[in-house]
Amino acid sequence: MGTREEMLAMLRMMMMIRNFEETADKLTLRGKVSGGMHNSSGQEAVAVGVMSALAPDDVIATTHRSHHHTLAKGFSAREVMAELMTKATGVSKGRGASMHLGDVARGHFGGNGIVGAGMGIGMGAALGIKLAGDKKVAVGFVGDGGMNTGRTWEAVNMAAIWKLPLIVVVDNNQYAVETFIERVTAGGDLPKRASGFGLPASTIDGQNVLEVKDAVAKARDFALAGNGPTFLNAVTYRYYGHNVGEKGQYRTLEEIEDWRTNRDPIDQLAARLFADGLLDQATFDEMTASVEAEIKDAVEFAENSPNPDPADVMLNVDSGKLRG
Amino acid sequence: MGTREEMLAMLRMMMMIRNFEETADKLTLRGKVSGGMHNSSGQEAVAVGVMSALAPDDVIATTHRSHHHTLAKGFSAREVMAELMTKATGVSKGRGASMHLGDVARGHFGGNGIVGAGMGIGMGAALGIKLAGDKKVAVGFVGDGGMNTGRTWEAVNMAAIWKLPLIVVVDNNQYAVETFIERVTAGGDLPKRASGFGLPASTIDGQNVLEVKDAVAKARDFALAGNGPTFLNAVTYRYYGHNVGEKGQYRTLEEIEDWRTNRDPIDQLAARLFADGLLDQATFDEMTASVEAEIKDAVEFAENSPNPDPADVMLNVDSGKLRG
Amino acid sequence: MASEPTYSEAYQSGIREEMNNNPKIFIMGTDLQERGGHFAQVKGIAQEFGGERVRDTPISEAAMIAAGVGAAMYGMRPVVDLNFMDFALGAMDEIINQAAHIRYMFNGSVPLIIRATSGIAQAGAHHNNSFESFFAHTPGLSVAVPGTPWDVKGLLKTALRADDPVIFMMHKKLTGMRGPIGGPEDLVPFGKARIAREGADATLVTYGYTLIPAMKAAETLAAEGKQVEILDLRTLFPMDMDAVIEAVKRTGRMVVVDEAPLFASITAEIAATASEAAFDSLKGPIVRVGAQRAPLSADPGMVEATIPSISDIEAALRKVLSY
Amino acid sequence: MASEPTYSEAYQSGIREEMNNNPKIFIMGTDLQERGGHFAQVKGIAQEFGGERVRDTPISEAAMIAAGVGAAMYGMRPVVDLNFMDFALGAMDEIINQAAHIRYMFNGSVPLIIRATSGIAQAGAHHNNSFESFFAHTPGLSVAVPGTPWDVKGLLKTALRADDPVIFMMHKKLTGMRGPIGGPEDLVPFGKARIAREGADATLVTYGYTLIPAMKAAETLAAEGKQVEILDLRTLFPMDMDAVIEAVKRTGRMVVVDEAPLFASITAEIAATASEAAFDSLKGPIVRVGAQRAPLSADPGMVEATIPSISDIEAALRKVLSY
Ligand SMILES: Cc1ncc(C[n+]2csc(CCOP(=O)(O)OP(=O)(O)O)c2C)c(N)n1
Ligand SMILES: Cc1ncc(C[n+]2csc(CCOP(=O)(O)OP(=O)(O)O)c2C)c(N)n1
Ligand SMILES: [Mg+2]
Ligand SMILES: [Mg+2]
Repeated sequence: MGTREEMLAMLRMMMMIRNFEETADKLTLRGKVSGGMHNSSGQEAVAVGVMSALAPDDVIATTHRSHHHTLAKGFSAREVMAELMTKATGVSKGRGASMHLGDVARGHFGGNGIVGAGMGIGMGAALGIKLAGDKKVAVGFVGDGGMNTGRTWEAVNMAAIWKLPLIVVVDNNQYAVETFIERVTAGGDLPKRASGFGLPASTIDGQNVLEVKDAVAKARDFALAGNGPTFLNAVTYRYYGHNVGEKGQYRTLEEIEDWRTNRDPIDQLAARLFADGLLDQATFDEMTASVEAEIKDAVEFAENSPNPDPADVMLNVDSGKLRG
Repeated sequence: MGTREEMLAMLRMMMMIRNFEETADKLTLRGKVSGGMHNSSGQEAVAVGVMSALAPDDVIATTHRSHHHTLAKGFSAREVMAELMTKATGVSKGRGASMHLGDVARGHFGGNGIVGAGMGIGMGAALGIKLAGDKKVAVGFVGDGGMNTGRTWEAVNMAAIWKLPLIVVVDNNQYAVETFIERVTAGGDLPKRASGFGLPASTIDGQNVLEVKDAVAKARDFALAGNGPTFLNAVTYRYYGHNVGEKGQYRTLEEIEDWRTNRDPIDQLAARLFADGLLDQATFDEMTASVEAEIKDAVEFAENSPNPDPADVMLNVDSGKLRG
Repeated sequence: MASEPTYSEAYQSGIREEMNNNPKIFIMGTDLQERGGHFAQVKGIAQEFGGERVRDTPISEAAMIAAGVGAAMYGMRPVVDLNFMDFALGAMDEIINQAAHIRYMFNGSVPLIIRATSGIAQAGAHHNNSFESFFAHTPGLSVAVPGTPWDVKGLLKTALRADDPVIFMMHKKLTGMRGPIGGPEDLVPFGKARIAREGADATLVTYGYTLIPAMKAAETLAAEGKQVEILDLRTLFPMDMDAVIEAVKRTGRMVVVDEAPLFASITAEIAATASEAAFDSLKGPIVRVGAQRAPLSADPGMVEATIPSISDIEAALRKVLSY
Repeated sequence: MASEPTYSEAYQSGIREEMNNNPKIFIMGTDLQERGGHFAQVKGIAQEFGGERVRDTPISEAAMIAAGVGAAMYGMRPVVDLNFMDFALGAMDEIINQAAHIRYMFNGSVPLIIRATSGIAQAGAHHNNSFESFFAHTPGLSVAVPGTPWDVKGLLKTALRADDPVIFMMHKKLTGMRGPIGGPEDLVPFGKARIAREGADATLVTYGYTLIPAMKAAETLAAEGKQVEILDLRTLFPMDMDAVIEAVKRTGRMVVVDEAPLFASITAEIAATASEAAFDSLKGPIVRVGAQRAPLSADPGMVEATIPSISDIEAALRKVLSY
């Protein structure tokens, strides 16, 4: 479970992500974020649970919906917000925007515009870790929509036969755009599907940050002991549309309301900490205010940052070493 | 099980395939077959068992190793042999050779140079059948090597969610080129892997033509009743190298000898028919001789056939309807 | 004329009419039924034709195309909607080795339309690839690149009545463009370029969205007294090379533009073939304009700096006009 | 000189030396360990370096490239051996969207070699695609097309010491070709064409296997008193356009040949760019020679009829020499 400090840090991180997302959503509606963004509100516990169990130099690779993973991995709200606005101070120097957050040097092998592709790169990172003899793991995030793309299972199989230190985390918010998972995913049981590829697989409550953390910590130990990959199906929910501003008729307002009211990851952790006497209202209010300030500062930072110089279009397309 | 005539027909077909393959192998070594060929000797029961359970206008789509499927589907030894020699009288008019046998009009949607691709096309054919409202099934063949290619599982999932009349038959000879299935296929249990994609899946004895026929007949009924696809893992063995002339150290001579001696599909069916009094030596000898004559005739036919006219290179690249 | 249909509505109109005519036509793709596709291109179609003929798929591009190939071989007329053309990368074998090669070998046709939205806009490197030259290079494929609502509908109809695999590329930035569309029998043939603008002083060859900046550049030059002819190719294969060659023979000056990275883009084919065929008529070299060889940044300023601008096109025109 | 190494042995030699020098280099592909790959290109390498550094993979092209991309980002130097280049179709997203685009966005390099055997030979449509222009068109990728054992080894070494994704295409029909190879430090730079034959009357630009029929055509013409220069590009990106332009300025006559379907092949880029840059030096149009636009038949006679023959090349040379 962790110390009080750790738990408060998790809570604060989830609050920060929520505030970040809701703020960014509004900025997107105001036209500040080119190309739209995928809001992760509701899914905070998956990101924060995973990262709380990882060491700082473990590697992650992720999807088009990755603000929460990126913030939880330790990237500042400033640099993520700046990236959303394609500013030169952003995580990807303004070249990636919402979908392409990443910084290889800091163990973030990138968001991805292609469903399933990030998980494959995570698998490759795990191979690199193994060959380098390092004591690390890689986490490959994938959505429920990524369960039906072939590259996902190729990568899972490869990780399993080679016993790579990979943790596959399905950030399973149950919908791919407007498509409910059960309409397109035969078998109805993702861990069962995964275990056919020879790795331990289970479903966890993606709204319970402690459960996520615990499962990932076990998977990490398992991998570090040389036993190979684990597949974790973290069931969660996204509160907003697929992309900013989208509504759609594919799910009921009651369903959304139910998840928001009864299964919110932040509410749940806060309630528990209150109940256990680890959190009081003053501390909570202070956290709320400090998160508010942090995001406000991030927005200011982002807005005041310059866009990348269009003259740099050809910079870093390649290393130049193969061009005379 | 079928009538005596049916059983003798199955036996003869397997004998014909064996003779065809061994003859074609020698012709290939003599340089008569451009691009080599994949000998299916040892795997006859899979092909013959499957086709015995199908109706003539059911559809198949298959792999690079498909002489046995094609002959069992009812294509003549003449036209298959001619195709191996890229003759204009061949199944594919001499354009396909060993790997690309097919004739859409006769329900053979092609061999395939790409591992897993034929199975996907079979899935598409099953969709066509369903949409046309026809009472047919499609069979998609795939090798054990095709169990690790992503397209295979995409197609299986799609067949399952749409309840397509597809039978996936793994012509599982346990090796992909020189790679033993267990070295590269995690989980160790293909039906388990498949059932994670929500369709009935089982392993069958690919050396027992009657067992294969029976399983396919059940799967066919299941599909025609609107219940969707079935996955059959038919365990078999190939006697020769991956491609003609190849040996390699990846399996022991004892292993090959054991399969040839103790599990040969032709020997097993013949022995059973002898034991049941359905076959006598005279009939068997006559069958042997007639097969011999058939293949001899096929070789002559093929050798005497013309190659396609090189002037026809541009013929049938497209329908021409989009070119003015 | 806000009442004219959009580029997306033109597609709806074409697909609706053809689906009414031909029960073999059906559509598959992600989020088509309720959402009507990401670009509203099939909005309302599922409501009209039902879920069997407008099928929502899993995110399985390889299986989507394989399903289309097999169903087409069986006699149906599938339209696979890939959403963004970039996602074709997950189905390249199914497109190139299977869809495009089957007729040649197996005595059957593959009447399969692969529709996707393409071209350069926002959202970064993974959603802004230019594959026009890939598909145009592939034997067995035809490639439509409509630049107007009229051509969307007319080319779609032609494709749906032919027997070949067609890559149907609709430009992102044209999604909302309005314009007239034809009636049920207004087919637009493949392989016939359209003169988008008349002019005797130089010829500009392009297609798709780039028609818009090209037209603007031509207007600037018109104000300076130079009349630029603009050819809209409409399809990249078959390509109306006759029209291109005829034009360059007539004007002696040619610019070829598109948004793809210049190196090995389809503009090279046009310029090389026209240079060879009309060498003696050329007053100076054919000039090509294309994008810089960089992945697409998500930053709008960088995007603009990557692809040809109106002034890049003007500069190229001025250059050929200076011969 | 039967003792000179083959094209495949040149690869073995290069990879062995570099693997000895750099423990980060490793190889992945199907059937590499015992069989040494389908073209003996890594024969003996697993025996020397062990199964961790020469890894046999499942038939999972997407995962193979993804494994390479991730491992390269992590700091290793993977070589993914795809066997036939055609199988790249199963990993196009991993190659184009991932390997080629990552450096641009994510502050890290992707030193990944993708080796495969390519070009036209036997076995039909699925094993004889020509993707040279696809990869050369893709920002972020470099493309090596060695035509000799020397260049196999030298280009491989250069690639293994750089930091970029490289598509390394080795021609099927050169597999057994013998010739000298360099020592441990004989690197061949990318982007520098080689003069494969000197000649002042016309220039022929090509690469890979086509050098052989080109050389024969040049000999025929030499017997008739015309000396044809032959440029071997060695890499298609970066491309030594300076050498091409310099040559055409010198000889004024140019033929560009390869085996890919002519329409939108890389020959178009060469001809278009050279026509534009050296227009005033041209004595007549640059002539391109390529394959017919058809999938590859498995019939040897049809294969020959599909791709350029020696006499097709001769005819093109005669044409430019007639200017
Ligand atoms: C290969 C591919 N196909 C289609 C898309 C379009 N697309 C973007 S996100 C998305 C849904 C993904 O759903 P899921 O994996 O569940 O992630 P979520 O959006 O729920 O986080 C789709 C279809 C894509 N990006 N990549
Ligand atoms: C996508 C793809 N990758 C690799 C190959 C090369 N290859 C041809 S056959 C083969 C082995 C296939 O094994 P399996 O599926 O078990 O069929 P079998 O040869 O045993 O019949 C391989 C790797 C290919 N044809 N297609
Ligand atoms: Mg989802
Ligand atoms: Mg096998």
